[in-house]
Amino acid sequence: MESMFTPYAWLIPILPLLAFVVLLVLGKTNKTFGISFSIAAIFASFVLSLLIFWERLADNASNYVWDGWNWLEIGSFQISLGFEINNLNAMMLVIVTVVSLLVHIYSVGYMHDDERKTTFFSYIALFTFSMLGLVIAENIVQLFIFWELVGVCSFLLVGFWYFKPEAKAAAKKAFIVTRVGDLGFFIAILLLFTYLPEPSLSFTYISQVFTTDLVNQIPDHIQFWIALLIFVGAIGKSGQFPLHTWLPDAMEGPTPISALIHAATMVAAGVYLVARTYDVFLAAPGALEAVAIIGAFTAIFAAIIGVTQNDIKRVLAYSTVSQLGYMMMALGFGTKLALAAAMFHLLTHAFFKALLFLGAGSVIHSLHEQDIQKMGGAGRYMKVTTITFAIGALALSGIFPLSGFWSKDAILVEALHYQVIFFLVGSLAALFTAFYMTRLFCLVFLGEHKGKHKPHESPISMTLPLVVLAVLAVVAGFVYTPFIPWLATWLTGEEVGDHLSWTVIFVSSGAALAGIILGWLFYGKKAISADKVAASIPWLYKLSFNKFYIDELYQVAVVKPLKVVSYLLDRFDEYVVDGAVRLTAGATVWLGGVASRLQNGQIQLYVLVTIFGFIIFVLALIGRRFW
Amino acid sequence: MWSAGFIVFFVLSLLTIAGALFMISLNRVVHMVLALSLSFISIAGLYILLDAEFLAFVQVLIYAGAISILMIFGIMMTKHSEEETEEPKKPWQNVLTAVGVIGFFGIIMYAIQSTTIVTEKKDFTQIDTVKEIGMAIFQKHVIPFELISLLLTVALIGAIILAKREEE
Amino acid sequence: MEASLTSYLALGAFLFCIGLYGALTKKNAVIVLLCIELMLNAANINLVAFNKFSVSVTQDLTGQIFSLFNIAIAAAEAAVAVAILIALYRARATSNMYEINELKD
Amino acid sequence: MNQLGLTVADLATLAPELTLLITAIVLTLIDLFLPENAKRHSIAFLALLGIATSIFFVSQAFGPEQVISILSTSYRVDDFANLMKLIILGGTALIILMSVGSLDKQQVVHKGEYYYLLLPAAIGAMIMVSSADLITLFVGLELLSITSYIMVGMNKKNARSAEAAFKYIVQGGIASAIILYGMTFLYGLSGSTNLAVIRDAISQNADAFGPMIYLSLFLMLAGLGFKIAAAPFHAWAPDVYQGSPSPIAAFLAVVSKAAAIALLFRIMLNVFFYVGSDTTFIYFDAMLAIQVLAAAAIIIGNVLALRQTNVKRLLAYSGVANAGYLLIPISANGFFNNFSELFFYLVAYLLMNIGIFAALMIVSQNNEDDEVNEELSAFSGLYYRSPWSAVATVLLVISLAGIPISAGFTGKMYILFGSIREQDYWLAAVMIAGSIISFFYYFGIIRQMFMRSNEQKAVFRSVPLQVVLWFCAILTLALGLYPNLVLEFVSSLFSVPEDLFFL
Repeated sequence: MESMFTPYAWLIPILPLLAFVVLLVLGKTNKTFGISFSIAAIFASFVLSLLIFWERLADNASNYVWDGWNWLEIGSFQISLGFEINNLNAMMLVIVTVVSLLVHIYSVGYMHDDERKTTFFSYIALFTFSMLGLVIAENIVQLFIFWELVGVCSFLLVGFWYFKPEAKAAAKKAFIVTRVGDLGFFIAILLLFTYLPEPSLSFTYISQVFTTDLVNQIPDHIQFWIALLIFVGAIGKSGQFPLHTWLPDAMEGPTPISALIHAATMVAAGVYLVARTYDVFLAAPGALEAVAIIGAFTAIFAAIIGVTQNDIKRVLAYSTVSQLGYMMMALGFGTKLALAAAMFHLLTHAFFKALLFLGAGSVIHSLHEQDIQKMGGAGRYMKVTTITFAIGALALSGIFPLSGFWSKDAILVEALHYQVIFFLVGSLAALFTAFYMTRLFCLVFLGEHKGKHKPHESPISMTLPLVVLAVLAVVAGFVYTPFIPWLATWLTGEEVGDHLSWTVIFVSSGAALAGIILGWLFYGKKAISADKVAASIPWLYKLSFNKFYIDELYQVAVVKPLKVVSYLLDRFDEYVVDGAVRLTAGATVWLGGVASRLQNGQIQLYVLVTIFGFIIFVLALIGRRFW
Repeated sequence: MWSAGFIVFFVLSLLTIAGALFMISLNRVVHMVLALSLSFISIAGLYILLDAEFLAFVQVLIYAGAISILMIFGIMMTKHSEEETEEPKKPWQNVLTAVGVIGFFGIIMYAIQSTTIVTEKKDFTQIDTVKEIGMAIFQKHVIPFELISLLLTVALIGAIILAKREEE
Repeated sequence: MEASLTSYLALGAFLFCIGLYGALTKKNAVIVLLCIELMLNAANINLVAFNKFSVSVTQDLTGQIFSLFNIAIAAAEAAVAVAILIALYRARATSNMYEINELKD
Repeated sequence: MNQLGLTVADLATLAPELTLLITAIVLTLIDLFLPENAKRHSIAFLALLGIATSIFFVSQAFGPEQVISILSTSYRVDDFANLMKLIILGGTALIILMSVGSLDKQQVVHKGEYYYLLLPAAIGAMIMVSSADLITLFVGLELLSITSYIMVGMNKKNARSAEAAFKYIVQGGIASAIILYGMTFLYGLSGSTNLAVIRDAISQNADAFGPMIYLSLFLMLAGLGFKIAAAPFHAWAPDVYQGSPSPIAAFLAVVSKAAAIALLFRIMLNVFFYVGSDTTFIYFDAMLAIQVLAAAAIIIGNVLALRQTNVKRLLAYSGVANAGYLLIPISANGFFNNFSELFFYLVAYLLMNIGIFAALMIVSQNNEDDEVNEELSAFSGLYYRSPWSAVATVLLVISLAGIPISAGFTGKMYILFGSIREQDYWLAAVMIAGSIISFFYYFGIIRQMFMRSNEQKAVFRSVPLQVVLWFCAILTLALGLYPNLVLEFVSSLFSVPEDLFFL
């Protein structure tokens, strides 16, 4: 099929950029126009993405590459700015634009009373531009450029409410911690620059090298380091252990941002990066193993922490970390199918996690409260939010037939094929996931209303995106089921056989159900009057009669240990991971202090330092000739 | 046997060093300037020894004359009567400085001693050095020469505007 | 025995270092300026000595000319420095090196 | 017989400098005849006109078929010099423009002198980049330095200005003496002040001359390291920048540094290039020395900048770090890119630094009173006080921090890839670490602008300042997006054998 729209793919990021400029210029004077323009622009991007996606659906659509913008020449190396469209990033384009569009619409309601809302919209327009640029980047340097821009936008948006000290600190932390990852990524680029046989850094060429004999020109350990360092970049961006600490803190930003950046798109960039350079990883089994292990560890680790968090957004944040760990784990399995499964989970997760965040935003908007212990009974007043949130929670928990079920299933099938331990970890994480989501849902929506504000349903601009996302969260799973693995075929370009595994379906469904039941027993049941239940349903009465018994058992056997583990993990985060960062920073500052003491305003001391510098300099350089 | 030239060199360099050392160790500022003038004049003598008569002349005029006088002016204009004595307020810094400068000196001397340059002692008695210098300045070095004129003008203007008292 | 190139160079090095030492330790700002002049003089001794004991065979006087330029530059620098010192003295009433330290970290 | 040795044709090759000289003289006279209390804007604009004419003459000299070299290379017109002169003249022009709107606020009493003293400084810098003779080089250097000393002290109502000037002249004088002392050995070893003759002489006798070559090399490196404020020879910079009028601080940070870097580049690659033999690797040691210097500057500059609350001191330390980045191309072994790396980063550095100084002048003063606040807090809430200035400032800070898409990022990446190609991995690592540290303090400025809104004080409105700010900001962005704008220009002019080496 003739590509009609694909050559215009560059418009997809440019339109939000245009919106950014318009907002910048007109934002102050004409707020409504600026925001409308911004939404129109992102809508146009969305439509174009859909059209391109539709074009890609045709069989044998070849990858489209344009690299006409000759950016920088370094010796014989040529780095261009351009774009590439393939199935993988066509899908990403749709995800990013649709979530971004919905978040734009949602923000109209959510940020309605904020006087800096045009600033807010200009930031998210800039973010959307950067993210889309990242997705269609033609070479790895270009991807890095947008990667950094995305980080800057995240910094700005997390710190949007700069007057809150926590927001400021969180913004700084988000920026700094991800920089550590970026550094790894950058070194990987430098290694590629040094070791690639020919002077090109385009993805096409990289994958060509790593899939053919050319790879033998690169030493084995270098291949390993390239893959591993790319993964370090992904760790930073996707909030994997041990660089995940910024993500929960980043929840200080406005909620639509959490939905857009810290749930659906930017954090997925790490997963996308690994998928984009998958051929490099396939050439380095050691690195792949690291990906799988870190992913699995993050998945279970974050899920456990999520159980005891009390801030609604932090629960979701740890959940995001955990789910991203899932995707990473899948990528680590090193098969094309696993790649497809990871990307599939990225797709479904984008929808239901954005839904959950927006739903949480709706609750926060209504209750002016983020502590779930102080909430309750919101379900009665906010019907749409409650139902959509429930759908999201069920999808995340992996309940048949919602999208999360299928994508988790796809990953767990691969895990079972790979190594059983990963399958078990995945299932356990699924159990915890279902548990904390149930806990969250029960505490927020069920029970008695505790707050001062009387809850009210959010405006249509906020509920509409919820509904759309809920629909997507329900149906998105059907693109890749064990029976019709269409997505996998399309993404990998290989015919995918039947991968139905009843074991997986039973175990994962069982885990999810167990998590929900346990959660309900503990957090939901309290909401139901025991007497009333006892009177109406005899078998429930019996259950209720024994509730203290179960409670106690549960407290001793499950909750207490879990709380201890969770607490310990949390401390580990705070003292070990964050501590390492603080130590580095402290050492730098200390060094500065020492050097600064020489800067005491005395000219003669300055010159003396110079003379000693000179002597040391000379002795070191000449002296080494004699050793 | 020491030649006459060497004796003269010896005496002159002794005077030069003595002047410099006195400058370092004397207490009264005016004495320091005078000690250093002695150094400058002895250096002029060394120039004569090196067949650079014109330079010696300029040295006396500019260094021993103009610059020393300028410095004395500087002292007179910035001097309080009470702070005549110079006590080392920072002994540790002076010691460190001494160590540093001796190290520096060591490096220089090492380089000078261990480099073998085959040189030829040139005889300038046959040529009119003043004329040769003039010719060279106006032919080969006319650009730096013109720049020097600019530099002196700039310094003149600068010195005036910096030292001038501003009326409020 | 004749005075060799090395003796002149050594003299230059010695003067240079004395100048440096003085510039780094003297309390009076004017003396510091004078010490810098001494350092320039040391360089000039080198130049003139190198001009006399030259590796090149031509009878050129480049070293002496270089020294001449340096003397002119030194004079200009000294004038500007003294002017700055006077301005500073007006503002602060001090010419003590140790007290010129208001700008610092 | 031509007594002067300088023909009329030679004067034509000197046209850029002569234009400035004549302009300076004319301005002196105009200043003399202008009434005492008249505004000196006309002088500034005439000075700009002179610089424009000079740029025109420089552009006429682009790509000479044969390098013009007069008076036994005391003056050379090659494209290395021409390109550097563009930087010097462009920088000086921007600084004059910056000064026009703000000089009243800077408490500079002698406005006429202020403007026409900048021109000799520029001449000195141009001579430094355009000469291959030690005498001329040194005189040019001193012309630039002495003029700078004067200009630093021109803020006569402020005692700090005098202190800064005094500190600068004492340390600068010592540095000059050290450079001169180093130069004398080069003269002694070759009997000539001509760089080409020196190179021939010392490369033929590298073994015998070894120690003295080293001595001269290190002395000159120390002295020039001082002039470009590379650590550990940097201590003067923060104090002097803080005390001097802001445009002059920008001049020191950009034009002086560029000229001294160019001088170092020329001397290193001409005189010391491949000097040495199997037993004495003088050249390699020289390159290593520069690399060590670069690394020290990057680390010390960035680390010390972290602690600063005064913007000028912060920029001084950032300038130290940038001197380190600029030294890296000089030390690279391959000669295919290193001039364009250097030149591109110099252009980027010029734009972002002058721009940020303009931004500082906009926020540090205000129209109502004479209060000057040069602390970081001057930027606080700028986005709400003057959103446009804030946007431009963000562009500049992004570039300074080396975040894409900006000239600073492209320039740093270009240098970094260059050093990777030369396999100087440790240097690349230092550079990356340095730029990460630099994020912290640059983001301090951004935080102030966006994340604080304590005061509603209006910013200082001045059209020339805004022009400079936006000019720099937009060009920074443009060069980040399309670096070939500069790089193709350089590669179309610059040729290694003719412009870099005197073959």
